Amino acid sequence: MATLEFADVTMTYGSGSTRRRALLDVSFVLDRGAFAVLSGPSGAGKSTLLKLILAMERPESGSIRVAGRDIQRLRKASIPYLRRNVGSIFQDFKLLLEATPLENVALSLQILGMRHREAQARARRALERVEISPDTRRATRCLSGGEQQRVAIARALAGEPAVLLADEPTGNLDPRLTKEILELLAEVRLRGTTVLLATHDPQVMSWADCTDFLRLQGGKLMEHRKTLDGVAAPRASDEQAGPVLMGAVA
Amino acid sequence: MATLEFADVTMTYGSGSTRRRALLDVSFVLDRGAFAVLSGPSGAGKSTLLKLILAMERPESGSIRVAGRDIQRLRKASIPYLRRNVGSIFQDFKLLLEATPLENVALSLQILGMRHREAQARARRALERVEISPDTRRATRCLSGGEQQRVAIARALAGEPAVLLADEPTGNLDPRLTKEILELLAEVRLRGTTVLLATHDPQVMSWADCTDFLRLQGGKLMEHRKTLDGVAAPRASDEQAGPVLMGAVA
Amino acid sequence: MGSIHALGYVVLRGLRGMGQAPLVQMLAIATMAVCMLLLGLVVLVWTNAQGVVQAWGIDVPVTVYLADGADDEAVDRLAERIVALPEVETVEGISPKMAMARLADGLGGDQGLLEGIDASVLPASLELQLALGTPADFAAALADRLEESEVVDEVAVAGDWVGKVSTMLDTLQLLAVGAGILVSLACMAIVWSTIRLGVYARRAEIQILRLVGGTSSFVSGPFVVEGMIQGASGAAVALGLLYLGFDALRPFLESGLSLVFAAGSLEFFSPLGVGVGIAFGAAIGIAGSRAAVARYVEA
Amino acid sequence: MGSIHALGYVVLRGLRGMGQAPLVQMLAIATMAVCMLLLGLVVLVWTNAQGVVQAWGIDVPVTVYLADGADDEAVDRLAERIVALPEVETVEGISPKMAMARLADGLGGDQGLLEGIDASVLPASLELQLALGTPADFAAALADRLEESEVVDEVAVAGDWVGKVSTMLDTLQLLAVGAGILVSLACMAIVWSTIRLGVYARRAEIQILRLVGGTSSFVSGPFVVEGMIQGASGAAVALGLLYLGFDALRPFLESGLSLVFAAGSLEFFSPLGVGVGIAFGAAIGIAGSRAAVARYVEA
Ligand SMILES: Nc1ncnc2c1ncn2[C@@H]1O[C@H](COP(=O)(O)OP(=O)(O)OP(=O)(O)O)[C@@H](O)[C@H]1O
Ligand SMILES: Nc1ncnc2c1ncn2[C@@H]1O[C@H](COP(=O)(O)OP(=O)(O)OP(=O)(O)O)[C@@H](O)[C@H]1O
Ligand SMILES: [Mg+2]
Ligand SMILES: [Mg+2]
Repeated sequence: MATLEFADVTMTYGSGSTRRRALLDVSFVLDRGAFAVLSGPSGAGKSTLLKLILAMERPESGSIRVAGRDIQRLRKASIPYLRRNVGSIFQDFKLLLEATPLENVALSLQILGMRHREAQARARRALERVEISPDTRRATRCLSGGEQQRVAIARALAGEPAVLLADEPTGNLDPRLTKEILELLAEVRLRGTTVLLATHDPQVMSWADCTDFLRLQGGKLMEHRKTLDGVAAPRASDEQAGPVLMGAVA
Repeated sequence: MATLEFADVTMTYGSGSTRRRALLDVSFVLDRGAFAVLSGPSGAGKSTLLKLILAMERPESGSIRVAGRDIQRLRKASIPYLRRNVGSIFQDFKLLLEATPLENVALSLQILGMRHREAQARARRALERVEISPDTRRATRCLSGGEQQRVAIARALAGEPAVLLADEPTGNLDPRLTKEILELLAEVRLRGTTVLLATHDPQVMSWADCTDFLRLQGGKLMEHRKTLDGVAAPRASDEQAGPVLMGAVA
Repeated sequence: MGSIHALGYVVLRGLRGMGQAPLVQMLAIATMAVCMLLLGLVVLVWTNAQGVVQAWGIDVPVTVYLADGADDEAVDRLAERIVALPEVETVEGISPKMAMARLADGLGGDQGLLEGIDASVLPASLELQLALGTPADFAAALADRLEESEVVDEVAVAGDWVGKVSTMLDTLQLLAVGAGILVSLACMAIVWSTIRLGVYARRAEIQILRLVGGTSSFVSGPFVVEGMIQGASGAAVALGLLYLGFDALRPFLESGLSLVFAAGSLEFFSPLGVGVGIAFGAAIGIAGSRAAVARYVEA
Repeated sequence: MGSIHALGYVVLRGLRGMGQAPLVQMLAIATMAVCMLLLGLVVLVWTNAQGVVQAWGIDVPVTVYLADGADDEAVDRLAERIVALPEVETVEGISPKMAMARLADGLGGDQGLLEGIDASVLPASLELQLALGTPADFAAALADRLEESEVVDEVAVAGDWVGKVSTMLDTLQLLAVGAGILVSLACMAIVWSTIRLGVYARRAEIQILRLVGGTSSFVSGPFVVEGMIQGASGAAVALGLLYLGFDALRPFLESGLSLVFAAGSLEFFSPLGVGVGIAFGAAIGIAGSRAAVARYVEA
């Protein structure tokens, strides 16, 4: 069953002199419970692809279906309900910096419709899983880079979403924590969540127990490899070879 | 000649229930032209150590000397002049998101006292070195994560500072760019700049052509290894072994 | 989220948001209060001016001086004919003594001037009060007709300066309405900009809540609550200050006004008026915050 | 950075910062303008009231009514003795005719009242003008002494209502000064909070400039420039509006005032006063922005 479906999606940012094509004719399908790794060099369009799924940006052409629904057809008022089914770990975290970690996670659960008490309990468990003490009364602003990233992960996982988008979720984490997070994602996947993990870290690619391996370059999907529940280690040369023209900002 | 000197530095954040010790009795000396890698798991105190050098935080006890000057003795009005000698790549970039990349870099050069025209020319060169087009009229907010990180690197390098602090400077970059940036840092070092690079990425540690290898854990400096212009590859087990208690937020 | 649940949360969060930056809140409320004070002052002056003008505009507009030794019966008949006119409300006979007393009163303590003057030198008269809304030219026409009568010596139509002051007050009223509208608009702009700056400062928070699935009303709710409270508090503070000021100044103003006008009683807003004022503040706060938050909620 | 260089940069950046959010700037200026308008109004009313009170306070404070048939020579001697007193500025003899004319004048067009009254029924009098600043009890003491003279019938000390109005105006002046101070403080608070919110919204930018080595004056400079321009513009707009309003209302106010007071000419601020006002606005803007920015520059 397809949970996530891109059909000929093209996306352009800005207009006039700041116009910039970020994605070109991207098509792929991910099944329920898939664990996809989205790789590609800096500026390839990974974050853009994830933003489209969240309806943070609109494609220029093509169609995107999330859990069977065409998200371009969504009324504005329905977008929040789409997002409640899509957990996201953003590259820049997007945490409430003045709130505590617990508040960050519990609030997002309350938005999902959970009662205060249940939200608190679930948020605690989610934070503990990423080794953040739920009892800290510090503002999230006062956490280290990696700690903030873990709060963002906890928030995305706590809601048990149908789709989980993770944009470079371990860029600020050490190898031990990176491994643990990847294991968490694999666990989530087994509960039926479709996971889409964007990264350029070969280590993460090799550790991630993925079912699909996607490779973007210059906005084009160069590769979509299904790996039968196996490890889709990239060939190191894929990432490093040749001039990567789109790496430079035009 | 010592450019950077920590003597028994202890640092505690907050007070009361949010009190948290981040560094304990840290001492080390780095020579002019050193290239030091500062490793340690998430929450070990790496960013804190760098913040102390910039006088963004004050130590509880101990002394810190930058280029021979005790920075605790510095009058408030002198702190800007300290910072002009210390280039920094922050973990969260700290860029002016509404300004263009060129404005970001050129403005910091003008703060150093450079004339407008010279600052522009230098800023352009610095951006080109990190593969960002200086001509883009987009706000920095409209760049990808990795592109923003490269602008931050360009800003830090452009001023040719005496000390360069790099906090996880390649967390958002793909392997090819990571290697290039590390080569740039090595080059800078040969011009006499003392480089201090904080990272938990084993790949970066192994690629960095460092002279000193420092390892923090739970706020304590566990190791300071001089590597005679060689590569200080960490033993992988260093990073992953044992319970890392301080990784969890108390 | 259950909607009662959600409402509670939204209100609570609005209050907490205010608590986190009490100084900014206080300043916003103070800003509102100053604007509202201005607005309230204009409205208060206007309503009172209206009252004064009404009380005074119908006071002695037409005085019919009777001829010396006029026949009492003829005068009575004249008075009856006049009072029968629909535009005339009352007719009062003023004897020379009463006229003298009034003159003395008009001169205040400065009675020395009138010493030795016999009341009989002053003529008897009839004072007509015209109905409210009677056109100004009716009085003139009436005067012309009355002067034809034998028992009438002269008809004084509310004097020259009375007309001048009356036009002046009309113009002032117009100007006050204009000023009131301008001040209201300025108030709304200020409230809007205050809230907008507050919203702008928290735009990241708004974006985050939207990204984790908050509906636009959920996200903007706390700001709207905040705006409403700010507006209502601002209005309440303004009305309180206005009342204190009014109370302190009333005796002076009343005695000052009584020199010029017959009517001298000034009124503060009624409790209903105060309620309307506070509701108006709350409404401005809601409108301002909704407008301010809309832009960031959309993104 | 060369300091001229730096200054140019700071000013330019301040202007550019304003250009980036023109709506917010306009609102800030409008906020200022409303406050300044309020303040300007208070000052304007106060200065004019002072003028009116001065012009009027020394007008006919003491009237000495002469006894019927008083000896002219004795009256002259009395007048000389009075004018020799340091507290007395001028002494003027008023004949019954002059008194009558004045009375008619005071009653405006309502002359019918005085018809048939012979001027000789009014007493002759001396009008004394006391020097400015003469204590109120001096007039009473003088009256007592003068009444002992044979040629004097009665002494009227500026009447009852004159004293009342005078106290009232004194109190109003005090209240106006108090209100002026309160309004100034409120204005400063509003300006400060407006600028502060603006600074708060850009606190990240401030922190970044500090971290790359900007001195505190370099970083806060653009905000101070912005605050100064806002303050000066706000004051200029306020003064402009105030002038327009004043100009439109002056004829009405002057004729209204002339009913009550002898003096009737109202004055707007002098060019110097306008300059001082704009400078005051700029100063408030600078003070407000410095205070607002200080907190974030420190960090
Ligand atoms: N402003 C602050 N207030 C209170 N505690 C803080 C603050 N900043 C950091 N800490 C705490 O101090 C400890 C060290 O933080 P630091 O940012 O130095 O870690 P780090 O080594 O850079 O970690 P990471 O790799 O995750 O960035 C952490 O436990 C963190 O929670
Ligand atoms: N808001 C925007 N406006 C204009 N261009 C944008 C915007 N966001 C991204 N871009 C451009 O679109 C391209 C793709 O950006 P995207 O963020 O998707 O890259 P990415 O693959 O996530 O890169 P990274 O690994 O560096 O995060 C980049 O060249 C970027 O400069
Ligand atoms: Mg990205
Ligand atoms: Mg860190």
